[in-house]
Amino acid sequence: MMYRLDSPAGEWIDVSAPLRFTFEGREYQGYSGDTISSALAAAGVPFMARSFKYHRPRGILSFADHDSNTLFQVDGMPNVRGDVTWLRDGMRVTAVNTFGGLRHDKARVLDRFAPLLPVGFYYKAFHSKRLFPRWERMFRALTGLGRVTLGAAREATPKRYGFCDVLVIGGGPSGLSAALAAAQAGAQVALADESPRFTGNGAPPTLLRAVQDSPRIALFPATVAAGYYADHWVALAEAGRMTKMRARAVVFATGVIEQPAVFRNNDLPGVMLASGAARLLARHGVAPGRRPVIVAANLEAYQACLDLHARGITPAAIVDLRAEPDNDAAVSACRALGVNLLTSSAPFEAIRGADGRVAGLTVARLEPSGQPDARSLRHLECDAILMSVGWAAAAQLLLQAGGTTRFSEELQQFVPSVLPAGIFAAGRLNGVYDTESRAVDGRRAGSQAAAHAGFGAPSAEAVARSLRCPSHRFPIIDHPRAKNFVDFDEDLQVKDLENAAQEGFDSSELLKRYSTVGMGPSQGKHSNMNALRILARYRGVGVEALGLTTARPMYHPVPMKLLAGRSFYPERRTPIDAQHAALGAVWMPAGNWRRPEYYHVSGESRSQSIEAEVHAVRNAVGLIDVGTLGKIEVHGPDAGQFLDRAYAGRYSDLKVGMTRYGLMLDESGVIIDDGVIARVQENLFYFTTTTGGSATVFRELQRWNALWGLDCALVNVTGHRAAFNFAGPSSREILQSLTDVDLRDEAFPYLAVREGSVAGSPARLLRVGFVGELGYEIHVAAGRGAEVWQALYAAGSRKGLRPFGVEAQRVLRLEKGHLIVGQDTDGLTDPYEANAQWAVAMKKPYFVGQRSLRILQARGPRQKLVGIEVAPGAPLPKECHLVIENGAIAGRVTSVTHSRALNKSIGLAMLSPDLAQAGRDIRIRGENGEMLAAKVAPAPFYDPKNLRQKAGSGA
Amino acid sequence: MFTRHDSLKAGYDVVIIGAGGHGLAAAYYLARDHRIRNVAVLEKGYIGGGNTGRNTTIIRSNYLTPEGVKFYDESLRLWQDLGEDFDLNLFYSVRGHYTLAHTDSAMRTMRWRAEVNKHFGVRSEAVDAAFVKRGIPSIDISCGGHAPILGALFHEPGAIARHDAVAWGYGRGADKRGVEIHQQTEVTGIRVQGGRVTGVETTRGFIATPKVLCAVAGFTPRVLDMVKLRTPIYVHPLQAMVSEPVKPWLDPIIVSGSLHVYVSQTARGELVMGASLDPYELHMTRPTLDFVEGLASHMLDMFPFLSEVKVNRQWAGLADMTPDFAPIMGVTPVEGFYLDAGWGTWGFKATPVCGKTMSHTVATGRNHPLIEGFTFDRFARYQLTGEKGAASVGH
Amino acid sequence: MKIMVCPLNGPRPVSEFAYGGEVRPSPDPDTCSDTQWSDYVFNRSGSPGEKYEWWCHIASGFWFVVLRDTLRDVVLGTFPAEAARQGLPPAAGASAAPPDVPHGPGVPDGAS
Amino acid sequence: MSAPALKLCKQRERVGLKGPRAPEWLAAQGIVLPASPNTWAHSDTLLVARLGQLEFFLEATAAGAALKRISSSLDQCPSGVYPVLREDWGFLLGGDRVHDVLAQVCNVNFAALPLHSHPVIMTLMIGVAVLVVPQVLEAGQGAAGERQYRIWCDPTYGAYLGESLGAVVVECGGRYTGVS
Repeated sequence: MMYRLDSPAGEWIDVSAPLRFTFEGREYQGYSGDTISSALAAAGVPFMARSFKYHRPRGILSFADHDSNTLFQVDGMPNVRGDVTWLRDGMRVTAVNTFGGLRHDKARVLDRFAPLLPVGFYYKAFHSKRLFPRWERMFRALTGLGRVTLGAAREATPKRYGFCDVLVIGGGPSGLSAALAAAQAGAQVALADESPRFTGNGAPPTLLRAVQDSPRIALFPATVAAGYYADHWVALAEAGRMTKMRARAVVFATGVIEQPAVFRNNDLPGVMLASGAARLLARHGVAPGRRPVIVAANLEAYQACLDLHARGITPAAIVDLRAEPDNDAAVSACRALGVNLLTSSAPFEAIRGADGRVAGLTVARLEPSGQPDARSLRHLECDAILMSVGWAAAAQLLLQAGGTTRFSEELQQFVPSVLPAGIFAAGRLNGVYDTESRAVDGRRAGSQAAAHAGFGAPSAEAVARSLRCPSHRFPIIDHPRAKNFVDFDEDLQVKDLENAAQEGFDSSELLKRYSTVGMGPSQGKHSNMNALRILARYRGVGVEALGLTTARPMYHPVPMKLLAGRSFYPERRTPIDAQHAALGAVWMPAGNWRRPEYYHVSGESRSQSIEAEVHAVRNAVGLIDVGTLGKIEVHGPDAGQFLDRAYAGRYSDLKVGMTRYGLMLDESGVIIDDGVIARVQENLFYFTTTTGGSATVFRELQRWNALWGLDCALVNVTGHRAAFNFAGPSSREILQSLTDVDLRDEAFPYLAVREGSVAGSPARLLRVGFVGELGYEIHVAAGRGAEVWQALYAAGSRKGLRPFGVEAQRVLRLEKGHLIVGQDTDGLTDPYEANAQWAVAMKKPYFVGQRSLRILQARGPRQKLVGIEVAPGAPLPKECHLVIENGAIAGRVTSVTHSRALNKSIGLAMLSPDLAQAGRDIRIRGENGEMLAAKVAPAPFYDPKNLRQKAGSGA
Repeated sequence: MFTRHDSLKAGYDVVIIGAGGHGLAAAYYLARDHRIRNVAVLEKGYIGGGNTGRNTTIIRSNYLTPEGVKFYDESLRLWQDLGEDFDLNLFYSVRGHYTLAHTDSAMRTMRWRAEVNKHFGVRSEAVDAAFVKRGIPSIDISCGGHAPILGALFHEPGAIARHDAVAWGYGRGADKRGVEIHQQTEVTGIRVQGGRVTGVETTRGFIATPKVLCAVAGFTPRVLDMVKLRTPIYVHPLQAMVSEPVKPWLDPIIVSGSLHVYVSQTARGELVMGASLDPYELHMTRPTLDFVEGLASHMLDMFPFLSEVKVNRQWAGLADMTPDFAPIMGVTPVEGFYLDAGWGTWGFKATPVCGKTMSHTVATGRNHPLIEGFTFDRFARYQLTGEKGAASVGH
Repeated sequence: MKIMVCPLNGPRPVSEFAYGGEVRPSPDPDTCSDTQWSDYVFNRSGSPGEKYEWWCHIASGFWFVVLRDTLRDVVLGTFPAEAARQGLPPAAGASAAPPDVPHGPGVPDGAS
Repeated sequence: MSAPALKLCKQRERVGLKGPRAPEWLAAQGIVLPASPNTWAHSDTLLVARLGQLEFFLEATAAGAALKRISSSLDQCPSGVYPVLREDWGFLLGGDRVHDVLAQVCNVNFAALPLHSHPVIMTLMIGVAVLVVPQVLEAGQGAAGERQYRIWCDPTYGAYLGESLGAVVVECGGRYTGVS
């Protein structure tokens, strides 16, 4: 039974600052400086968790960040790691994954069914189609660990980029020495250490202080290096933020992770790793028990024994798997203490006491085979079992960095073999164990890293790897009644892994996937090594022959809030944004722009407002912000030729002062964009692209310009120019009052472009007909946009002007039968299918898509874009409703609306060519499957001769 | 579950390259339905170690083109009975599938897909935001104000399954019927004489065979080089990540094109999350930080309460991409060389129907009717199958 | 994040760049066959290797050519965009159009 | 020691030009050109930033005729010199925690820039293309030796960049003096 020693209670805690908290509803007291687990241990709480699968009672195993048996639900937060989470006053802590509480967890019966639930049992049962759903509901209720609190608010934490010359990961003797050596060489160093408090993990205090005092070393305490990414980029997960550290060189001093011995009931509360017990003792003054037994296979076990004795705890026995303990002073010191030392002995079974905690250990003699002699059992009374049988390299990050490892039989540990440029390893990870050597090895790695980063000369100081073997080659004891756990996250026993191998899952990757060993929250930190040993024994090969499974981020799981940081969403606003808002704009997203869908007028419904906007354009004047269109200038003698190649039409022969529609294709002949191209001067063209296409189209044009080497230059003024379409019968008259440009038809005909001033600002005017009325696109510098808009609005509002939005524009253009690229075309539509061949000049020497169009002409259209009229009285179909012919899909409606001006429902449809003749009756499958009658009709529907947009001065 | 074969035979009636779901499914149906059992499946790594073991296990048939919808619908039909066929629980779990629309053009595409789906009897509906909120009460319908959800394509039969188990089931079934599965056996060359396949070179020696099926997602171009064939296939990595187990709270499968997220919760309680392809060609499965950053951020837009939920692991697979987002399947200009490729990011759901159709194609030497839209020669004919057509240009 | 050394802007994370695909010689559209043209339009050399690629530094709109090993994601060199027109030395694994394809000038008649 | 501060300075006059003959033409106007791409120079009352080889960005740093002269003569500039409309929003970011702010919004290591070479940085800042010119204040310009950053972006991203940067600045204990 664990308990708190009298003061000095431990170097981390402050007994003058008690903290109250509850666990499973009961109140406890800990101290400032306690973690959740240490406080519970000090309070003598028998067990803290239920296991994932069998719901067996569990306590502290490793007291490190990777102990999956001490995950808690804390104040609504799931899977909080009790080992490393500071205790706070008033904390409400419960166990995860219990039903009816930790002690009376209803699911604990599963432990008794364990024999019926072998590895992969769920693959072999409950899969009748009929029964599975019911079984699955039950299963989903049982699984998972902590509970998320639905509706909890998002926590936005900062994220930042960091830079250093040398990043050192690990704050033990080797890491500190590496950091100091690199700093002394002149490098800027970052040192990350994951333990909750930065104490040097056994390094001499002088070294620790030197590091803390060094101006060149930035310390990242309580920081997990979560993942290594290309070019020495490491994600550092700190308490409240993530730093994305870019280094020139990285030193991995990540050390080793203690491994459990595998024997029956090795998961009972009270059975734990000796290193964990040592941390509890030193930091928090918590004793593992009054009469612990130490299961030993290395020298550390004997040091642990001495440390315990120094705090007044004398172990009942040391059970050493080896025939001969190390020839070391620590061993003789333990002997001198009279501690019962059993060699060639193995823990056979931990005995559960009445209170569920460990009450004893049966010990068996080990036969030369390395397996226990079940006839030679002896019983030891104890209240704790501390395991000190070996270590596994914390090589995950090193492997992520592209390093390779080999298995050292001498050390029974994977050690680095080949390291990529700029990657260095030091300390126990590198197979160097005793404290002085670790410091030396750290200095070596630090100076080499600094040299790689361009500071100083690399040290040649070499240090031999450990001579003694710190890890046992097979600390795994078979037991007829099993319950000898290899993976504590997943409740996997020795036989589970053997069965999996037997079924053919006999490579390390397949074994992992089938048995799920190493897939739990602790990522196999306690289980992969022993699993490999078991598989190697089964296959009769060495561990080296099997190799490790791929190591992937995260090293420890990282909260999504740290990875997400604040989300930044670039949003573009035209210079008229404020005016739109003031006019009651209802916004819709358009790429990363926001555009007025329509302007809400009180007392009007959405459709009434849209109709009124349309009506204003048709009968008076309307004003729309088209500033989101891509706006590009191409300057230079070859500008015309450039556009001839980039667009399907011909522009080199365009008269100065005139515009022409532009259709852009890709090399396969598919329509990707369109716009209006104006020749402003002999050597200056100004043109627009679609809103969605502007960025990509401009980038592609830049590439073509670089590739073709023509004498011209591109300028993207999309954001630097405001643009409006001022359209309607009275647009000319109103605009004339604001501009010095002569708007008379003879001076400024349809499709012409002029430059002049509008409302006192220099402007480009394009007389275009997208909405099918007399109208002018007015392009001015962004900074002047607002005032010009205001002037037009003021002048117009006396004459019935309405600002109009995207929806009204869609109606207007549809009445004119104009297509929208991406709505009326799809990812495969060519100009012939879109009825846009009139915009293609095949006779040009070359344009993008031309060669494919020749092939497509021969292939013939697979579909045709046509106008349609819905039969009078029929309900309005929706866009993308299908056209059905003889029970088969024969096309789809791409655009549809009810036109008040025409008093009928019109639209565009992509039809199979055989249906695409004017007057052809078609049937559209409507919202509820009913068939709606419609017919193919010639577009434009409204003002077919385009007289209105061409209207002369008299009009 | 699988037999270890110490040696290769001198020849086989059919050699299948790739012991992933597709290759093993083809072997299974060749042996079961076509009685062709002298078959070797060659795998350079281990069974199901490629995209079969790396995907996010989403199964659906809500495609856009008639070819696609019919094909995947047949696949779904096969999925239903797979567990019983195999006597193996695949955790085939029908959860319902939402493809969220955040723009009106996306909404239009959802309706298009829904209409085509319904035409072929596939249960899909274009639904509004209120429906989405009812189906996923915990979702932030405004997505943090960044990309409000306007509606969705709801696909009731959308399901997930235990991905590895699918390969194991097909593998065991094929193994039982005499098919030889050889792991750690890499194909290094393919012998072609007079335009027809005569055998394959492997790291364990030459094997004579008149028929080779290539089912090696992510490695297709390398195998095609061995028979000197060119296709549009290009390879980008696709990444995914998984959270720690939490008590199941998310029932349906959620996909958002605008936020580049797809997510479902496994029977173990893990959230399995994916995003869009990596932006450039690469033939290694290294993870990137940008990926987890972006995905986590978009996850929190939809589900802000996941702030404290931890990401446990990230990984990547290699995806064969095609210009029209449809696969390339069936016979090729090289007689006896059959292709099952171009699976991009959607190959898992097609595993059973690919096994069915490719086994038929290999056995008869003629393309199965269901794959006519996916033929090798469609690009030369400019007859693409526009699954990409669903990806309208934004406005 | 991968670092790319931009000839104009120096070393920047790859996220500052847009990938423009492989630099591929176009056959002469006027003399090549339909088959040759469709091969150029659709087919790719999808196998890993050292390839010339288009990359654009987004913030400066600067296009350039990168020789990259697509198996290991290692940049082997960068070149000015003009090199794509003037011709690049052959690279292992780069897209080669099938034999006997007449190659186009890549520039319009009359342009330098 | 001063808290970080973000100031919007929209109103300053600026012009841009590019083209094969832009350098010689500018020189002919008596403008001192930055020698190499992506560097800046001071000329009269002008900040002259060279963007790549053949493009220039000029901003009036103080009242003066210089910029007016350039922009007016740009109207009838010869072939090979092309005007570039620059309606950018400009920001001024300074204060001693300025690098804490920048580290949260941009991947460029500004603290390590060699200022003596007058670098001009084109990069992405929280997703927006920006032009950045770092400067050191001389004595009399406030805290001598303190770094300041001029940041320009497309005007349609101005509001977003200002608000987002401003939020970070405020979190770092500074203030954002918005639209001036």
